[in-house]
Amino acid sequence: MKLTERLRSLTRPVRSVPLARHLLVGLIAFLVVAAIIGSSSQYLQTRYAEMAFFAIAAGGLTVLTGLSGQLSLGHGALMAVGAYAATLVLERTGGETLADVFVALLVAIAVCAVVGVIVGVPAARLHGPYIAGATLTLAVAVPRLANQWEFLGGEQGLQVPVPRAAELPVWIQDLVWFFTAAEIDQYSFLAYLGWFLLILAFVALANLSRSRIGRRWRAVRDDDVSAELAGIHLGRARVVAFTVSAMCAGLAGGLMAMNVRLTAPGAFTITLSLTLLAAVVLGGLGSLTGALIGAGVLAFLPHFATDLGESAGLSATQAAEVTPVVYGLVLMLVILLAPAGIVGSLRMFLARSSLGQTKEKTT
Amino acid sequence: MFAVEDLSAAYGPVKALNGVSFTAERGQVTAVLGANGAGKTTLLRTVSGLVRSTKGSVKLDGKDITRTATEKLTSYGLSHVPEGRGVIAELTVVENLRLGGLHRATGSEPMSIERVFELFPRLGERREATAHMLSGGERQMLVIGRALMARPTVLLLDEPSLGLAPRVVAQIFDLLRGLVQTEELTVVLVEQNARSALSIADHGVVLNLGKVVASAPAAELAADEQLRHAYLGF
Amino acid sequence: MRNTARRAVQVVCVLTTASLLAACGAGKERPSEDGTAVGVTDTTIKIGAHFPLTGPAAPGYSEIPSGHQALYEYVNDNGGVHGREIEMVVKDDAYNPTNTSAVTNDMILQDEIFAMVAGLGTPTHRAVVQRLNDDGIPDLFVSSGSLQWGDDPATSPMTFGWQPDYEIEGKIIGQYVKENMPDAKVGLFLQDDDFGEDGEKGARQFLDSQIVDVQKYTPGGSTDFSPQMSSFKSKGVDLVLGFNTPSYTALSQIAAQGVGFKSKWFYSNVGADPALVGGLLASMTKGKIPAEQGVKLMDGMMTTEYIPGVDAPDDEWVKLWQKVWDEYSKKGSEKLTNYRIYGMSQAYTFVQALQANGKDLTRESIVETIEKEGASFEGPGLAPFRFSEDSHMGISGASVVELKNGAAEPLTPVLVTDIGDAPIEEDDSAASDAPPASGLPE
Amino acid sequence: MQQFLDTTLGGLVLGAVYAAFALALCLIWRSTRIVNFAQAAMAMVTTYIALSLINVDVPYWVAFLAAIAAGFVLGAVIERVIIRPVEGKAELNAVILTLGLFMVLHGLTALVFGVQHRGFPAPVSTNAMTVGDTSIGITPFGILTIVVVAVVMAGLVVLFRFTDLGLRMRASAFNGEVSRLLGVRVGRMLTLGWALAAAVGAVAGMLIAGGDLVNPAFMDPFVIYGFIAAVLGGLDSPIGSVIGGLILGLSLSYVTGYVGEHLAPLVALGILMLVLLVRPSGLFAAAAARRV
Repeated sequence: MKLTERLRSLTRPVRSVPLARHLLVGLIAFLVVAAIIGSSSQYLQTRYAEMAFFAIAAGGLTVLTGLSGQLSLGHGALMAVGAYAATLVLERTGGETLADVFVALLVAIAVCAVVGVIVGVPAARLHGPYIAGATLTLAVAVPRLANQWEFLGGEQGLQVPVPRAAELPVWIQDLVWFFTAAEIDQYSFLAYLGWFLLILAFVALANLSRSRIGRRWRAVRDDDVSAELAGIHLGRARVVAFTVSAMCAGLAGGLMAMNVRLTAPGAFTITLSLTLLAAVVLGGLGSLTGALIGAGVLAFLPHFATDLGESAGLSATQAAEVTPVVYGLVLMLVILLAPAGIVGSLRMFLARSSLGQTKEKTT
Repeated sequence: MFAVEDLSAAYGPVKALNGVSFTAERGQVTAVLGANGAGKTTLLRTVSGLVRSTKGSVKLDGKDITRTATEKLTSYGLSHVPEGRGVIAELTVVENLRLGGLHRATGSEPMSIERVFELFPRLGERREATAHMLSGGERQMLVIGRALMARPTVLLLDEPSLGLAPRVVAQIFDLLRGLVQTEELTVVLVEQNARSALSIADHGVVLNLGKVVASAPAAELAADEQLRHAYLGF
Repeated sequence: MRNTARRAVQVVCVLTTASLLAACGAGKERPSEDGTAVGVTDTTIKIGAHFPLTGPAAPGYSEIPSGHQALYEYVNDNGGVHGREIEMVVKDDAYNPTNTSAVTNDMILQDEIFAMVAGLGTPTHRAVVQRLNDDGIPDLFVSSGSLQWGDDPATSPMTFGWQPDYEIEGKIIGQYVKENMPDAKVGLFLQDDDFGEDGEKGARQFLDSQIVDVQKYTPGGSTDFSPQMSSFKSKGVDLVLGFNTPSYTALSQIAAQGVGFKSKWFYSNVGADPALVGGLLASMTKGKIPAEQGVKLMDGMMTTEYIPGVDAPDDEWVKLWQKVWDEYSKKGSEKLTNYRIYGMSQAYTFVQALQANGKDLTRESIVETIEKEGASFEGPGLAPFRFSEDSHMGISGASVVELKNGAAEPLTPVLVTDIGDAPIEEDDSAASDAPPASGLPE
Repeated sequence: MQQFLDTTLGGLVLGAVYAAFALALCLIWRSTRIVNFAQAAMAMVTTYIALSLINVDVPYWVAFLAAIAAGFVLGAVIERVIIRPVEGKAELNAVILTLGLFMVLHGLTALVFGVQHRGFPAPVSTNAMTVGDTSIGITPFGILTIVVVAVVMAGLVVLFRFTDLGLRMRASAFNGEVSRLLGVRVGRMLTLGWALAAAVGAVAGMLIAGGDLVNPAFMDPFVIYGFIAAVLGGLDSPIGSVIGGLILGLSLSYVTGYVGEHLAPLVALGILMLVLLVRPSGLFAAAAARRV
């Protein structure tokens, strides 16, 4: 008891500053993740990498929808913008080194920030079905721009150069070898990279949502009129939320390009935007943990469902249709039965039972 | 005869009506009075099934209509007249009236729209106007006229004077008084404007915090200074 | 602290769940590699391919893998190749390059295929060529006539074409039109990718001055081609050259009728199957013409031919395919089609390559074998392959045909050429090859 | 000139179908304040039902009626079972719900009918008509399309303006509580509204499919184009929806004909944003501007 108290007092500085606390959790999480990635097959590593970029996009979307109350069905389009931006940079730099990769991703984020403002300003004035319809149109329209300009590669898209393992800095290769006793290769590299950035992004988002900005978003979501009366500039708060969210989508798009190794309009369908929404709704609007769970489902469910469908005697093509049905059912059932999503419902359940406990104690 | 017995209703944990009983006689105006939040509107909404009652009953000529679906009440001859905002703003005057006549008291003769226009000549002048273009007084005439189209025997009126100029209120109450006699109506008049209401009512019921605190002939209530000060605000 | 701990626990929980989920279906151990290549054991060879089983390119093309599978089963039942049975994994990419990338990833990492054989489509396969070559996976007999499979073996050493490329097809068509219809005003109807581009390149060698309009379409985009056909009509086009997939042949015909555009039509082999397109056309018209009579709707259209098809039932090769199909088609009710013949012809070439390679099979050895011996493979192709160390291009020629009642009537002998300025020559030598009596390559 | 005429005629036909579709969205919006993002998928389902009938040699027009009936039933069932619980709740819920429905219907159709493209016949010729020697860019089927949409519109006008049923439906849509007090069975009217809308959507689906290839995604463009057409005319105004549909059809036809098909969605987005930001209640809404 004494010892734990001393420990607590020692760690107080870390715990009392949210950023430090989040970073600490992030670091621990990354070590755990790295251990898992290092010991997985190449196939699983690609799945983890996919989960990472879905989670980043879903995290951004959940901040937008869950915290500031705006809906976006256009995040597929924003991912497309990020993917094309990153691809164009990688094409020029060759994409061989780690620096190339980070430059490409930073450009993707920056471009999406700009696009986020451009889209966010009009979107801030819309609500409900109108913003849904407008962003859905965006999701359809933006990828088609690839057919307009030759340098975007048209329908067949652009090949994405990916860094070869040998080009990575030696210290990274050594570090990976030290921790996992396995050589880093393209697949594990993308998984490490994805999860590193995912954790970084989530720490940033978690911090943001605890900050003044996050509180403003919630105020705007819960009651825009009183938020406005309290001196919050509604439009500005919404545009900031949209931009942050767009930056996440941009990062996710950049990572997606590297994983898919091709950036083509066919990747950014309405279905992509809708499945992102499904991930966010499934996890619970506004919860980053929920976004992570949702992304896990996105990365693993299609393969699982397809296998299930095939073993149930469906042809391969029909089995592939099981997944969207599941996503759709998830959206509907969550709205009808558990509007708070998985994490939200769990939290309510826990809150109720802990409330019960405290009552018992006091009486 | 229209009777409410021991009626109770609640919004979540908050009791809005607590054992309300009173009767309203045919050919009479019964005023239900009380301050804002006393439960007057809840009373009407509970009677017409918009709010679920937790206890008690509502009887119309001895028949229990407590849990009857809202949509069926007009066929029993009971019309609930929401306050003036209850016009359907997007429909025209004629359409509002036509709508009122679609679901009449069972066995009753249809009432012609022209008859309503005789009662409320002002509406006749604006027959093709959409309701959102009407003034407050005109809207009030429209909801009353619309209710009459269903040939009711019991008319529940919710705050007909709300937001109207005193002159218009007087005009509408006069009309109402006249209707009670010609159509043999039972009128339950929920009003915050107690003074005007008591001037045309035969009987008065005073509500406070969901309970009946007084029930007496209108003249008696109007004369009770203490009651007036405590609950009726004049 | 509670918050922190809870968060950490949450993260760990999520990861554990994810790994468990993954363990359910995905996480297979890599097989031990003792001397043989990935995907090859003493008794099996596992290959894979991506096909559009769904989407706008699926009509027709989705039948190709069934041809492959029928022939492999025939081979397997006759003792396999050097004692090994061939197993083929087919994945649907819906003709969407992003899907191709994803399913190829799965085939490499999850199914662990030895080689990609007959992956279909220009835009689709283009998405994975680099990946396959990077990983040293043989990428054989791509089901597409794009140049990029074969014109640069230095960059893509593992990739081989199979059918005549679109450039030589364009050249052969171009020369024919120039010689026989010198006054025609030509409109090009192109798929908006390398497919259309390569075809245009070949055709322009001969027709540059005759082409008056170029219209393109995006696969998976709008299916209403009235604007394109209106443009042809307004420019006075009287001969359309189409480098497009079969559904789009049908859609362009419907749209042309819709805007009242009349013309002579010349479709690339890829999009000109009379049975399929005729069937689609029949089902889209008023009062539904029976599908069998749909082929008549294609009468007078021109195209090219480089392997014998169902319209030549007496051809020795077609007899073989018919026999194999009757015996091994999974759904007995389905008929032999040109697409299934295409698949079987391709599969035949692959079996030939495996035979020629001998018992010691590695990813490198199969490539070497095709480079050295591929040019002399005798098969159903009307013209020989061009395989060598310097070229991975497939069949070297075709003949121009006109469709009449579903059958192809030759307008020229087999014309053989190569990309670039190579001259076009008549050469019927490979057209007379007959299959061995066993039906198995020797 | 010839091309302009052809493009215009093509745009009118397309616009007529958008109009029908926007009308369906408008019917649902008016009755339940919900934008039904699953409308296109519902129409796709009914079209497949018709196609299955046609493929077993049921006459075209019987299949056409069957599609309408199927739409009617489908709309009613969906309203009763799925939509009823979220009516009057946060608008985000309804949006997500209908999007989920969109995905489910899409996937189920693919599972049941397969995903391959199939030809869909037209009841009349799809060849261009000729005036004298020159052919003009409209087909008998195009004319039929315009006529059918006009008939549907006229039918709805008659229903809403001149019948008691229409009056009840309108009243329920505008003010459910008051309508109930007047004896209107509001629940039934809302169900009927969805059923009618789905039936109109089914008609639109049949008109789009005729003489074309269908697959489970063939109605997808209508998710956005129908919405835009409806918003263009003001979601509340049936007449507005029709005009919005025609404007959109013509605009997109010109863009496709003269600029490029790939820019059509972008132009549509531009039109939508312009309308939403400049005249949020639509070009033809009679009521005062509502918040969007």
